[in-house]
Amino acid sequence: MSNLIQGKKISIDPITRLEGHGKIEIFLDDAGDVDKAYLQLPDLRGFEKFAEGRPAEEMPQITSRICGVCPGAHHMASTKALDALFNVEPTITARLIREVYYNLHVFEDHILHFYFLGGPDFVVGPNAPKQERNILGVIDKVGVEVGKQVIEIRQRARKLIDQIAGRAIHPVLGLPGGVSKQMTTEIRESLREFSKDAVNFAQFTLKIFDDIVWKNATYRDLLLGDVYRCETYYMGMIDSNGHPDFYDGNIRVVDQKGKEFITFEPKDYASIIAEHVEPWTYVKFPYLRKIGWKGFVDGPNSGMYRVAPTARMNVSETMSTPLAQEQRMVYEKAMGGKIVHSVLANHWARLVEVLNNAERIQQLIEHEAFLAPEIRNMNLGTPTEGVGIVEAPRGTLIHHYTADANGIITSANMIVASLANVAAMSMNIQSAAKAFIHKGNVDDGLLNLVEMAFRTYDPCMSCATHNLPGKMPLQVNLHQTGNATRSILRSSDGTIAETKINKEPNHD
Amino acid sequence: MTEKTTLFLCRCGTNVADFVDLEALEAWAKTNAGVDHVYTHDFLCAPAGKEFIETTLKEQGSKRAVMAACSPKLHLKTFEDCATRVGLNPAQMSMANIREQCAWVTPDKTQATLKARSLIQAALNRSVLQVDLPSQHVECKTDMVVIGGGIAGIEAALQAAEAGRKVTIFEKEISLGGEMIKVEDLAPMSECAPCLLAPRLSAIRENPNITVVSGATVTDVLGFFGQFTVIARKKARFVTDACIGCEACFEPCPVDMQSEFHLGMGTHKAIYTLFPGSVPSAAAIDQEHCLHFQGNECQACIENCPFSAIDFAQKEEIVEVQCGAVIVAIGAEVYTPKDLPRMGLNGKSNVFTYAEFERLTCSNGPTQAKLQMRNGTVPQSIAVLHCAGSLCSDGLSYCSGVCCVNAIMAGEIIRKQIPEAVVYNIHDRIVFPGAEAEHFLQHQIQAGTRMIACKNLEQVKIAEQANGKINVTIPGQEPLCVDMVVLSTGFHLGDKAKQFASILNVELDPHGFFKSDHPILNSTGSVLDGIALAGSCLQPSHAVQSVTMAQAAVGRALSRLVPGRTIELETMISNINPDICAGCKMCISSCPYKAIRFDQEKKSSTINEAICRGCGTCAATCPSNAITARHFTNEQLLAEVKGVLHG
Amino acid sequence: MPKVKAAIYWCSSCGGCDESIVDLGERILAVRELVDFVFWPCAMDPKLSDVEALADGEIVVSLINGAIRTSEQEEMSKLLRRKSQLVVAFGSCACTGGIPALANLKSKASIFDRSYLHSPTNVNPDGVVPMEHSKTAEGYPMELPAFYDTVYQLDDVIDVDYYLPGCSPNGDMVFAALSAILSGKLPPKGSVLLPDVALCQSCDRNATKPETLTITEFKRLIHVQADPTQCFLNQGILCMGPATRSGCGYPCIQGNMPCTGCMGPVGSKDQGARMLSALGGVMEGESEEQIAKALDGIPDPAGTFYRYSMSSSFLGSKRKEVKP
Amino acid sequence: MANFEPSIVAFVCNWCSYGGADSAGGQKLAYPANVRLVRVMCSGRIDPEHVVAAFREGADGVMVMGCHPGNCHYRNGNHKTLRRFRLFERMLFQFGIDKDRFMLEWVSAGEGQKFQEVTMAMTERVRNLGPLVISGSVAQEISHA
Repeated sequence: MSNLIQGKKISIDPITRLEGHGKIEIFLDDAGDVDKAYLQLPDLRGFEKFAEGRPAEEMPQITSRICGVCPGAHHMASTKALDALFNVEPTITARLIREVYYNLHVFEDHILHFYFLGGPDFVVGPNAPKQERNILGVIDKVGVEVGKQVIEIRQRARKLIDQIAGRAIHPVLGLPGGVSKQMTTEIRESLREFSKDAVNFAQFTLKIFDDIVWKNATYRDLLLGDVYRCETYYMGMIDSNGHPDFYDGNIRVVDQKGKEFITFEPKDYASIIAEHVEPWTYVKFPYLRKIGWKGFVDGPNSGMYRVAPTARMNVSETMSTPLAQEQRMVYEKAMGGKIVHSVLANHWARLVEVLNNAERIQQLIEHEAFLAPEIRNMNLGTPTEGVGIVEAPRGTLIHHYTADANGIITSANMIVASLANVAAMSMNIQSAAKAFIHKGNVDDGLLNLVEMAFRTYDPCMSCATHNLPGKMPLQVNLHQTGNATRSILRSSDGTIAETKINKEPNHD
Repeated sequence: MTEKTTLFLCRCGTNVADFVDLEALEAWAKTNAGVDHVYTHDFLCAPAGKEFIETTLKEQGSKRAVMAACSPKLHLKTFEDCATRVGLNPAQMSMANIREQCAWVTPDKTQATLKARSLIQAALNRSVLQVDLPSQHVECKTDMVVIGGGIAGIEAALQAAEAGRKVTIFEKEISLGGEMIKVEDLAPMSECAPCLLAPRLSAIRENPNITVVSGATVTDVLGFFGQFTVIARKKARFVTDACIGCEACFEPCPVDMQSEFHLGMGTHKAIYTLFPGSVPSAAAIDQEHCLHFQGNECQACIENCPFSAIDFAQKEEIVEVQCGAVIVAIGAEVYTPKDLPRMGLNGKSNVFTYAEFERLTCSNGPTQAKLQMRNGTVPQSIAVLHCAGSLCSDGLSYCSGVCCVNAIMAGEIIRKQIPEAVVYNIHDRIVFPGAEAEHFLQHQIQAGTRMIACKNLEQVKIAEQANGKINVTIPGQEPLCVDMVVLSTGFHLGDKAKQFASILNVELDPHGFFKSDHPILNSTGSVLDGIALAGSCLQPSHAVQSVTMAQAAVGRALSRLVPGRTIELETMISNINPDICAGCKMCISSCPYKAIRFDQEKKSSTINEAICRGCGTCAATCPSNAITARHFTNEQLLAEVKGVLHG
Repeated sequence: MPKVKAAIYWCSSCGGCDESIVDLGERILAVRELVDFVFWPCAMDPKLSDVEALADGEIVVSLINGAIRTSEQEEMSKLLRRKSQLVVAFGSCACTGGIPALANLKSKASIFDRSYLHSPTNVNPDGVVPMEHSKTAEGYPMELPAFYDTVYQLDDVIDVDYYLPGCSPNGDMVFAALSAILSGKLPPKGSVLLPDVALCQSCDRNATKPETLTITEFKRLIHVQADPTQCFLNQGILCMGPATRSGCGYPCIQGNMPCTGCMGPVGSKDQGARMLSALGGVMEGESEEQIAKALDGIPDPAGTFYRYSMSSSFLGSKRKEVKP
Repeated sequence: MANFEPSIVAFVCNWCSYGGADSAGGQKLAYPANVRLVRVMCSGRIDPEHVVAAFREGADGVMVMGCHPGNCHYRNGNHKTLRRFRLFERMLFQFGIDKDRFMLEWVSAGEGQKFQEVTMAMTERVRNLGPLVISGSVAQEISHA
């Protein structure tokens, strides 16, 4: 690689194996080392605006189209926002059905990430050739038998979701004050069988993580190392006795030391969280209003906070179910204490949650009201304003609506899980780039290690810009002032090739 | 080479030529791709014009023609006939209305010519897409259906049967007779209605051409003149035709119930007939009151019936009858002003309506014709109030025209039983036309009826006193204190009858009666060809008027429904493509004529081409565009829109 | 038999369509035997450069999902069109605009205003909004794709061979479509790879719909609890089934919620006009007041009748002069 | 837009409103040439898709006319028209098309004068609104990207 001269730019466009469209721009200083790196999300759909004028009861099915990978999260947050908007308490049966559905959804979505999207970086290895770093590579690594099991457990989960919520991609069960469909004994029977196997499968996956990732020195160093570490605030939902809960509870924020910064109720989110706008990306950057936006820096006086599995662990003490709590202690002991800053730890925390989901389903379906016919509380108040918050697989998800007396949406505001992590991702990408790019030398390891910085968050760019459509594979463009940009291409067989792109990006 | 269209431009003398530059249009047409020949003519509709059209079409061998002339409502038929004469299907002739809708309404000649051009272009665009519409004929049915079994219905049935036609009478009660059977002293000659009706009722019973369907509610009248289908729901009677009405079962029956026939002033058993000699003669069991239907084991009627005619298992049936014409004779209802406080009518005081008075003075009535007050005693003084609830702001706004003669008759009926009774008639204007009328009125006055004129009947107040006497205050006159008051009330169409009008799609006039097609020329016809109207459903009528109207209605139907004569079916009908139709059934309820049925096996809907009138509402309703409205398809209409906008 | 080169790409979408392919379960393994995904950003790492490196027409079939909202999506679609023999508009967004096309009821300015300027949580004193060409705080030049005024469907920007509507298409539909393409037994160009009949034909509740279906008032689901056995329209609850293509197996109705029309129209391009016209045919109400009261039960006709097909109707597909 | 000449398509039913137009002709009651009629048998046949097609083909205003409720030649075709197009009007507004660009009117065969009045009123209304500009066609938008 020739020695690159002053004012270089590296574009990684697009980033792959995530949900949504992303691009990374890396700018080199004179010496060819990394000066700045930015994660750019180049699209917008405008859900918040075209929600206006829609009947409130249609929002759960409209907003689930913000993300096809976690439609259940938006559907549930939206449904809870409608409960608040119409000032109606869901019946106990409705709440049970919603929680069973939602735990099923998080369970299969977490598995999708570990085995299909982010996990391959680990399971197959960060510098394995690109065409192996996907589900098929994972199957080769863990064996076809396990691969079949993975596909089968996910299919069973999605079959059950079809029966409870009509369909897995874009469910239909949520209504203000309840759900649309009553449960049957057959569904409960298959849920019993399923949750038993799910608990085993979760423990089995944790064992895989232990064998393949934790027991492998290089991965452990990455896990514990500083490259993927940044010390931000953490936010997550906790139930009344402090356990992390996906469906309901208050939101707690802890600082870098793990000390509680604030716990707030969903309706007060806007006084706690603010969003910062940059001209070069369609995504907005949420931060803690009281501390303020200080740019892409971590530390106690930067309002940046993170969500997602590690965050949920950091804000809570213990898990709500026994087996998961055991695994949490193993995780905390290994990661050195309660507060964990390593980004890659998300993979592990995510698997602890998978176990928690499976156990929660077992508990919920045994409740005697689960099969009752009272699935809706019909006395709705006149709608005014309502906030609904759930923990999406990728973190705290907020829906906030106002409506007129006729129940027509007059305004909508949504803060999406991955949104909070985008700023942190940019930091991680920048630190990874700085760690691996010297003197303008570019190698394949860089590309993947940089991508790992964002993949671990299991980011959902569609959610991030709720907003955001798909994306393109990774391609690095080296911008050299004064003449043609050199494009370093990582093609499908992993070879690196260089071509000239005559399109001269303007520098005005 | 796409088949082109021959264009004819009509000067219509000066009507078009003066306002539209036909020469320019002819020049334009010659350059128009869609036109193979264009001709201009003075009067296309005149014999010479028609001759010219036919020879031109023959010589050119044209497949279709556009006539840029006057309104299709005027001469489309004329030009269609020309087409038929040269072997072209009438659907191949289309018109551009460049006279009424262009020349006559667009003073500026250039604008008129431009508009004419666009209308012609629209017609050209459309004509290329028009397909032949095969004409279909079907033999007209000559049988008849009569709805309503009163005097008018009875007369109509007998007259039609007389001409050898099969007749079905649908009657909602359990027997024919209607309002008239309840009257014993038909004004003005006090003829006895049951006596008049008895021979006609038995004539109907004996006549093989006439079928009586009693306890029937007509739910649908489908089709059109010459091709009607009448569907009715026949209530279960629980007594078979073996019953001859011998009344052996009446006495043993343990249940008494209020009699509607006697307006609640008498009772009958749960098994009953309306009156002796009813047609059909069989009795009927009232399901609400009969103990058997409340789980009780009572078998009283079965044990006492010599003909074992009781059948508790009878079910409601659907009766469907095909016919060529329908005679509607459902009569009108007595107007009972019970919600007018000034009438003092509460069913307890000695204030009666004339209908109740008739019941009390009729031998088939509850008191075997003995006029008596609530407590059974004989009244000595009676006041008869004319226009009770009529011609007043809170009642009927019109004069029914038949109640005055009854009110005057009341005196005669009373005096026949109670010679010494004092009868007052409180009246405003007396409506009692005819040579005989004045004589009859003077006769009653001499016989003792005291006429009390009052210019403001709406102010008359009737109030029961503590002692049961009735106080009648009359503006400008001395108040009366009498034993009994009879309210001479008018007639109106009840809600059920109005609902029936919507089933028939017969319009109602502002006063709520059925509206004739034309008050003078076709008073017994309705807007719907083939559906005739007779009797009080048109306007309150004396028996004589009802009979005459019935005869007129049947006469008209017979003159047009000649056996062997055919009817042309509508050609511009819609049809459903079964491959696209998903069976969503939305077209069915949108059809005004109920011409669409759902086919259970094929799981798709089909249109009955004999009933469809071609309105096209179903084509606009079909959510998957599976229905094509012949001659007004979406493609044709779109082609016209393009023509008028870009022409 | 050499593997068929295929590509899957997502424009303005939510990822649900890609998820529906991942959802094929074991069948994904069978498909993998026949198909070599040369480009599937959601699940595989092959790159844009790989696509550009391919010869024109080397990709046998591209499944493109998502609507066209920005210039980049249009350019990517045109690139894939050039490189592919067959292009399938995959999912409702690509076929008829989908949920993103609801934005056609609003103006671009109002969308930017709500997203970046006036919202309860935006802190944006200098009124910064994303721009096609901008600079970072540190002065580095950055580019963003242009954000169109109107959301278009795929065949507005490129020639489309086949359509597979659905939001998102279920596994069976996807597998059937892929098998048809791989087997080469394909219907004429431009057709939809699904039956040309409305949902009512397959829906088991249709039998409960009487022939005399008449609706006196439309009931919203916030006011009524739906009977799980009865046809929704017969309960006065608006169901888009009659004007929506069959083939999805009506999962929403089995979840006891009415169909919202994601499979797009059948027999016409204008789903909204078809449903509106059909409802007009079966509604009760003679007087203006009765009709107004009945119509109040449909507070959002545009959003309901064109929930997924705004781009395929003339009214909803192009910017209008009046900015609501 | 004083000198703008709008094109207006009027869908009319054969029995009543088309007759109304003829009787306006018979009485020589002139009305703007902008209004061009398309005849159907019953106003119940007029489909919102036809109205949308008219707008698409360049109409600046569209009228739908039928018999007065209660007098429909086909019993109640016009009731369906009333329901359809009251709902259609509510939707037009959401699409940002001015309500005045659509008019639903009942004209009987004898009401030549009323036919003149409504067509003149409609032409005036649409003239004031100016042409229906549907900006932002694909070609136009792409070029500036």
